[in-house]
Amino acid sequence: MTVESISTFGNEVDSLFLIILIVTGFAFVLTEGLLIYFLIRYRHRDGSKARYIHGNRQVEILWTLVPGLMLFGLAIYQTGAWQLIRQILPAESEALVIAVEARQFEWHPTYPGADGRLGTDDDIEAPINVIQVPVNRKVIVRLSADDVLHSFFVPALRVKQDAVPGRPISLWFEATKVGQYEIACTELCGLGHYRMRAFLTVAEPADFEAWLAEIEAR
Amino acid sequence: MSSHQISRWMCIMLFLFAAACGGGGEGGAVEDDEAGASAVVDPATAGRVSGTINFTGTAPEPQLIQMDAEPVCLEQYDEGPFTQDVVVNDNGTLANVFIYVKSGLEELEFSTPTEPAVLDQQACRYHPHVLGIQTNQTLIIRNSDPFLHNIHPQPVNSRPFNISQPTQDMETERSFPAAEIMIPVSCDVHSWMSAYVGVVDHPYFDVTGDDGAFELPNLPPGEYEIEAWHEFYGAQTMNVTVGEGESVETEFTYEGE
Amino acid sequence: MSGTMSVGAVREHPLPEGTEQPFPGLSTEKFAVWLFLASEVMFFAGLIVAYLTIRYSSPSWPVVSEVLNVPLVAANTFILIVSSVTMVLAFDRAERGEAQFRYFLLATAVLGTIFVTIQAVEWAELMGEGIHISTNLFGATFYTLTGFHGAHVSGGVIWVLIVTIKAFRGRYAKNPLGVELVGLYWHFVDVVWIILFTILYLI
Amino acid sequence: MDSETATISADGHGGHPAPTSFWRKYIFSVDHKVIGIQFLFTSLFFALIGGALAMLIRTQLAWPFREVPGFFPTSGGVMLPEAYIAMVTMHGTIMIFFVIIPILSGAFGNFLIPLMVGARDMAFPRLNMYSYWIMVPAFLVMLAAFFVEGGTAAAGWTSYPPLSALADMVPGSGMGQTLWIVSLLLVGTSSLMGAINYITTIVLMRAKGLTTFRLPLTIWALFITAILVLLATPVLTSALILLLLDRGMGTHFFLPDGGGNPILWQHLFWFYSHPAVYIMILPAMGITSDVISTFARKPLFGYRPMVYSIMAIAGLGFIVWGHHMFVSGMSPVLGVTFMTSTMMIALPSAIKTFNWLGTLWGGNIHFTSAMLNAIAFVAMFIIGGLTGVFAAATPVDIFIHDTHWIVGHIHYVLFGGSLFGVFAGLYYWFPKMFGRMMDERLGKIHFALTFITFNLVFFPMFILGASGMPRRLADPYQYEFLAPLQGLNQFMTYSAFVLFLSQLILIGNFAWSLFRGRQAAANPWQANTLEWATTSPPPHDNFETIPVVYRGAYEYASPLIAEDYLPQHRWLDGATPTTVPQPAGD
Repeated sequence: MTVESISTFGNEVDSLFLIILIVTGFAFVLTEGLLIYFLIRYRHRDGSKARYIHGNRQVEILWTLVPGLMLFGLAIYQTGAWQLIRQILPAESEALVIAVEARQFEWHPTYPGADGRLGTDDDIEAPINVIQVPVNRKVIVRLSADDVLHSFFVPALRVKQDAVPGRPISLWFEATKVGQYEIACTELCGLGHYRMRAFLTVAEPADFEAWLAEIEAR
Repeated sequence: MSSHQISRWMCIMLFLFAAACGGGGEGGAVEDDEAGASAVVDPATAGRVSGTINFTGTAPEPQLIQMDAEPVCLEQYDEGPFTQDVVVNDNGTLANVFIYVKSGLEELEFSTPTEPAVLDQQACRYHPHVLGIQTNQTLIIRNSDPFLHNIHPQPVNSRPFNISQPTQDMETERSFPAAEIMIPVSCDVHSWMSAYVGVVDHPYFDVTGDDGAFELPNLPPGEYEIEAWHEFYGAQTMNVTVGEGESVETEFTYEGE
Repeated sequence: MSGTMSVGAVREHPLPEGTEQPFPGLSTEKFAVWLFLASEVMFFAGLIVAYLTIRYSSPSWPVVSEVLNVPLVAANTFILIVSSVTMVLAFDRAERGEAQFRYFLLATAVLGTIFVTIQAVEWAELMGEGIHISTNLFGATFYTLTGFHGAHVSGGVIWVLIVTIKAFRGRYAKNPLGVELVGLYWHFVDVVWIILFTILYLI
Repeated sequence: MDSETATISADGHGGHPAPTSFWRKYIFSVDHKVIGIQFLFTSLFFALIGGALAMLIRTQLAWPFREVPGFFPTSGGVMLPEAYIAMVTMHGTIMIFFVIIPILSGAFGNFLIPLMVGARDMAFPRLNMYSYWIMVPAFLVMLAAFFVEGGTAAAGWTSYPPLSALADMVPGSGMGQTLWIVSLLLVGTSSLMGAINYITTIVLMRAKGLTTFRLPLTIWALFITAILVLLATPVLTSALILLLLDRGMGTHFFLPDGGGNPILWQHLFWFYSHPAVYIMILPAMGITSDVISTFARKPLFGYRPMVYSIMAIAGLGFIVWGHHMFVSGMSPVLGVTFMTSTMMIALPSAIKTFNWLGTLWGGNIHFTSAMLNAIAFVAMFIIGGLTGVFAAATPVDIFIHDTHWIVGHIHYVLFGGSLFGVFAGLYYWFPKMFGRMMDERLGKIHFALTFITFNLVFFPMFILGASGMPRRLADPYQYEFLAPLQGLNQFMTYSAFVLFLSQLILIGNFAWSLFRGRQAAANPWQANTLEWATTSPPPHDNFETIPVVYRGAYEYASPLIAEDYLPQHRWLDGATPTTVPQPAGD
């Protein structure tokens, strides 16, 4: 994947992508190679009749079991990664919990105030489409939508989750590299869908605290 | 809803069909002039009403608009852009107040002005913030920013529309068939942008600028009710009688807390 | 067509001699009605699954027995079951060539009409209490499910009436297939109602 | 349904009498062959519209908001974002519901089923006519949407609520979305009628001797597809009705502010739409199997595994729909189950691919246009299938879901797969349909151009997908991580123009051959199946006398006789056995 991964489980996704690329690449070369070879080798020559055969049980069993095992192996291998990314959320105590609400054509991030809990009146409304998180710290995003379906996609973090109105959904990530990354909306949400660009800034904890304080001061 | 009509090229169809082609006409069809003869105001006898909108007390602090999402716009402001809902001028007057003749002109018919009103979107703000326009007068909506603005006026008496302008210097024309005092206008892509459009069916309206003054020239003589409307402090009305060729001075006063 | 036809012997249109006879007794029309019923099962399954997921995922759901007139609809269900019985009798008599099957058909049509009217009464009652299709999800699901079932019963009544009129013109003297087809559809509509009655009124 | 069926006499020319008036013969015809050709022409016409929409989409992706003179008069030649998503929606909807399904099930299904099972016509000829004529209002309603206030529907061909349910969320979801729903309800009814007709004809009206496992694979594919249509389409009908009620009657099935659940729509929609993608590929698989076996002059390799694979694909097809919803908020536990079933469904496709290769192995391959397209089906379907495995793996799907990877996968399976299958079927059965041969030289030119440009347009989509380019973006390049991809998109757009223009060769060849192609013999390709047992084009009720079948459809290169093909209906003198006793399982 061309976008460099900066999240902890990012390389899980990349390595799985690579493994599948190798497995399917092998299958691709094998089948297309055989196809081209057969087309050349067995092209029409006058007078010769094709080989009269209706099938062969052994080879059928062979090419049922081999792909079956490969596919089953892939299935088993990647359940771990799925569980890590999607099924187990880190404990809220040790993670920074922020709420992001998607609305037609913008993202509204909200940070917990001093009390560290969302939904209290000391929450801080960050500016539209600007999200900042400290580096090397687990972040839980409580994703919600206000009107239609949106989808919170951060290519660099290998994170994508639909925001469904009426059903808040949580996702987590841990960024490992400082910098500014783009957030896109990948679920069609109307004519401004292509313009729902937001910025995710990963900063040192000190800078993050300073930024948060400055936002609160506004 | 902006009416979208596929091009003729797509319409060359082998298939003959008797589809009930819905009226895919221009948005906000511009009707022809009113049937009645348009009233011609005799300049000799015409009077005028003018005055200022004073403001006393303390106005609420203008908040900073957090425009970080659009760095292209943010750079164009040296000191942080502030909200425009309450703008008190240095001379103690109030800006962005819409003044118009509320009643007294019912029996007269006025022709629709030909030159269009302009609502520009520049540096992620609407210019002007408050705009007056006559019914069926063409409103040119211009996008002077190099990216998408999605203007979404929501009138009650006419059909709301929601049009997108993705490129710079793009202009779209619309008009409002029905009079309405203060149509809220917002942008779906930048929720801090807001403007108000006052639609009246006669040419007697004005918006106070940074001098807080307004003027309603060549009014035919008669009894009128003038209303001043402000988005934060609401509306005030006043009865005025204008004699022949008389110039009436008046003023409205809004108190902050 | 081969030889003289006694009523009992030939029940369907004979298939052309030159065809493979996988299911000798099955005519194309009956097979087609079975397929049509399969698609109707999936249609009602879609609506019922939507109803059940909405009901068991919504926080508050009105207590059904207080809102709906369960005794009235229970009686109505009984009426529909009786109409199925009269339909079975109609087909049985038609197959034996006895002319009285026409009256059983008529009875089925009458019972079906009564069922639809009672449902309409229940709807009127419910709307009187202020529950419309747009009031809440309970109203929406209730009216959608009973509405579509009611439409299917009405369609069934019309089909039974057509068959009855043809019966009185002696159409089914030789071959009672038409009666069997409408009977299949009617039993299907009856079974769907039993399911709907259970999930809408009883649980 | 007490319709008086055609009383088909034993061996005479029973059935419905041959029509005389122009209207009965060509417009309101009950002859399955005419209805098939009507479907063919309507779908080819809509393929042009769908293709033109694709060109507009490609132009926008290459040069976003560039002024295109002569288009979009109301916005000065600029394709507004709402117009772009309307184009994307209509391209998907038209190509799926008005081109691929009608050509495969409508045109080939109607034309071939009675001929290949040895029947004089469908079980219910009038129902068959209604199934075409209910499509006409569907076409008109969908086309009318282009001209109504607000334009066509613009919530994607998947039309997820609340975007598709709330009228003011996007300009197109006013009148346009309602027309979209009504049109699809009509299409659903039409395909349901067709399915009932097909299943009844295949099961009950086969010629004597044509047992289940002697049916050619085209018929098996159309039969299983009809079952999929029969069981899946009603669920779409119920979902569309609920959406219509949400839009019109104020219900809240899918609207969260009334307690509804948008994910319920996705479950109902995909429960139909995954079987629908198999409805779109299975007939093409059947056609490809027959064409490859015919032109390799060799029995199909593994007939029974091929049949069981089609059944497996259809069966599994009903339990995999959740793989469209891994990131949609569906519970992750469900994600694991759907991932496993999706991995398993790749297996029957793999088996079929190996069996096609097995058929080519040891063959005597003639490279006619039909064969070239069938081989291209196999080659492209391999890529389509393998790229689906990435999407089945849930963690990878987190990244590539709703990106151009998925768009590439769709087009490799639907264009690379089904449409090449349609081209193969067109070149193969054109002689039987119209009694004239298509020009082979033009056919090969069309194939070469289409095959090359197809890959130039759609293979880069996997590169776009891997770099995270989301679908349905009117101007993707204002994202910094996508800006470098504009050059690649411009290249793809140029190739797309060539791809579209090269279809004119097919249209020209098709139109020219209709009137001036060489006269076609009854069995120009020397194939075995029953449709070649009658004249080209077949008489009104198909067969002089209904043929008797003595063997399967794939007795090519049989040692019993000199020629390298042995038609199903050919009677050998009593002494020789009808088929060669088979070694281990066939």
